[in-house]
Amino acid sequence: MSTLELYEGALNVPEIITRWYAEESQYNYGAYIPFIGTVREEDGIEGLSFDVYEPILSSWFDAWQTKTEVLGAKLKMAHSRGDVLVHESSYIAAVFSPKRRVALETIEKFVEDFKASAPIWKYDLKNGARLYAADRSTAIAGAGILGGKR
Amino acid sequence: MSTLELYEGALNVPEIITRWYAEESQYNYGAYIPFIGTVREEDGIEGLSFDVYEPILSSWFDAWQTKTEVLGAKLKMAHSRGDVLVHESSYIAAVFSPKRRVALETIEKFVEDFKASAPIWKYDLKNGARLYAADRSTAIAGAGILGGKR
Amino acid sequence: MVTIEFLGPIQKAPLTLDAASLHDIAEVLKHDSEMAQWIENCAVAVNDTLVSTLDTPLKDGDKVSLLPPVCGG
Amino acid sequence: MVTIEFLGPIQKAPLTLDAASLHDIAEVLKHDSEMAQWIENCAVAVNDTLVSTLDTPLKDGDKVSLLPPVCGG
Repeated sequence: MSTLELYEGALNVPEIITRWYAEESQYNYGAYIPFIGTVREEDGIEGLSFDVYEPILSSWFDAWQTKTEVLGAKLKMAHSRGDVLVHESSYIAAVFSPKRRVALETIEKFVEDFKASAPIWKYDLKNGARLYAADRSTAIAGAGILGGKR
Repeated sequence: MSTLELYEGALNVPEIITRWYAEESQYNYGAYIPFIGTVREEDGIEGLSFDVYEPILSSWFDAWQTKTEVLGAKLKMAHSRGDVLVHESSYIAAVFSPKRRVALETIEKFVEDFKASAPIWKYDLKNGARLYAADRSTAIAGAGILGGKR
Repeated sequence: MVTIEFLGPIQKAPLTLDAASLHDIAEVLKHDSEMAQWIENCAVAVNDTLVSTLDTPLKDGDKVSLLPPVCGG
Repeated sequence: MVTIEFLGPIQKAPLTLDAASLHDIAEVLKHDSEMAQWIENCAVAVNDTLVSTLDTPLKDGDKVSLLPPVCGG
């Protein structure tokens, strides 16, 4: 069921967003909303780098797909592994839906849960080093049980 | 300031969404969200047709652009005039923003206000006729003053 | 003289008439049977700016536009 | 025997040890100074399913994964 795509390095945004549009063109969706995330130049970074843990990312994505299909809608997602330079794109999430309200609500909830839950780790590429972006990272819901949190 | 594009007939979605992505690629936006509206096959229609009143559409769009620029973001929009057949697209609205929250909130508010306010009239193309979609249309805020409403 | 134009689905040719404010135009259109279905749901623009009151003054050469319910997208 | 793997930025080789539940693993990792900064903020998966309690039983061959704070996109 998955339409989750992982790529080494930066995403080919024109290829992906136009291919997805074409793939769904005959399914009578009224709204298509891709969200495209691009690496910003800030704090002197050369780029970002990503680790992805695919087994849990896939099951997280499939659970979202199941919820979304109940609404008559469909999700697609693409993400980079490894290095992505500034002004290149690393993330695309998209929803197709018969109606606009479901599309607008779904893309927002999906992207927010992605940020909070998807097992992907981000590193700054700076002066030749690859530094974990600890300050921008979020503990997954339920984290900390090994330290006694529940 | 406007980046409002009007076309005769259906939109060339791949051309528009990839050109917009390229146009803004060096401006350090972190999020790009195009919303693409496609004509659904329903109630036996062959397509939709649109009238657009450009002077007021332009000033409505420019007012939105000004509000959006205050947030560091930018809007683009494309719409069809005339006939658009089922499974073709008639509308694209897009936001570019440094951060995702502004992008997600802006695209939702913009698309909803577009539906309520933009001076565009929709007709069903059915059995060779062009029929005003009165039941799906919304009176513009402040309408009715000629009948005594204020 | 001011010109009144009817947008979108209102199938009506433009009118030209003397009017000092939108009150005068409301008065004329109230007696126009073609306009019965539109009077209550049209927005009004003067020279392409939407207005919210009939007290809006008019001057020679102004354009008044009637905008029926919309549905873009 | 169960295997513990450390994902993303946790620079630590996998461990293999005897454990009947996640309680046993918590006990071992508490005494591992390399893990001090991660214990409080890691999520835990057993065989690639996230779990919410240390009472989760383990059997021979299970894989336990530690997931530190994430930031996709």
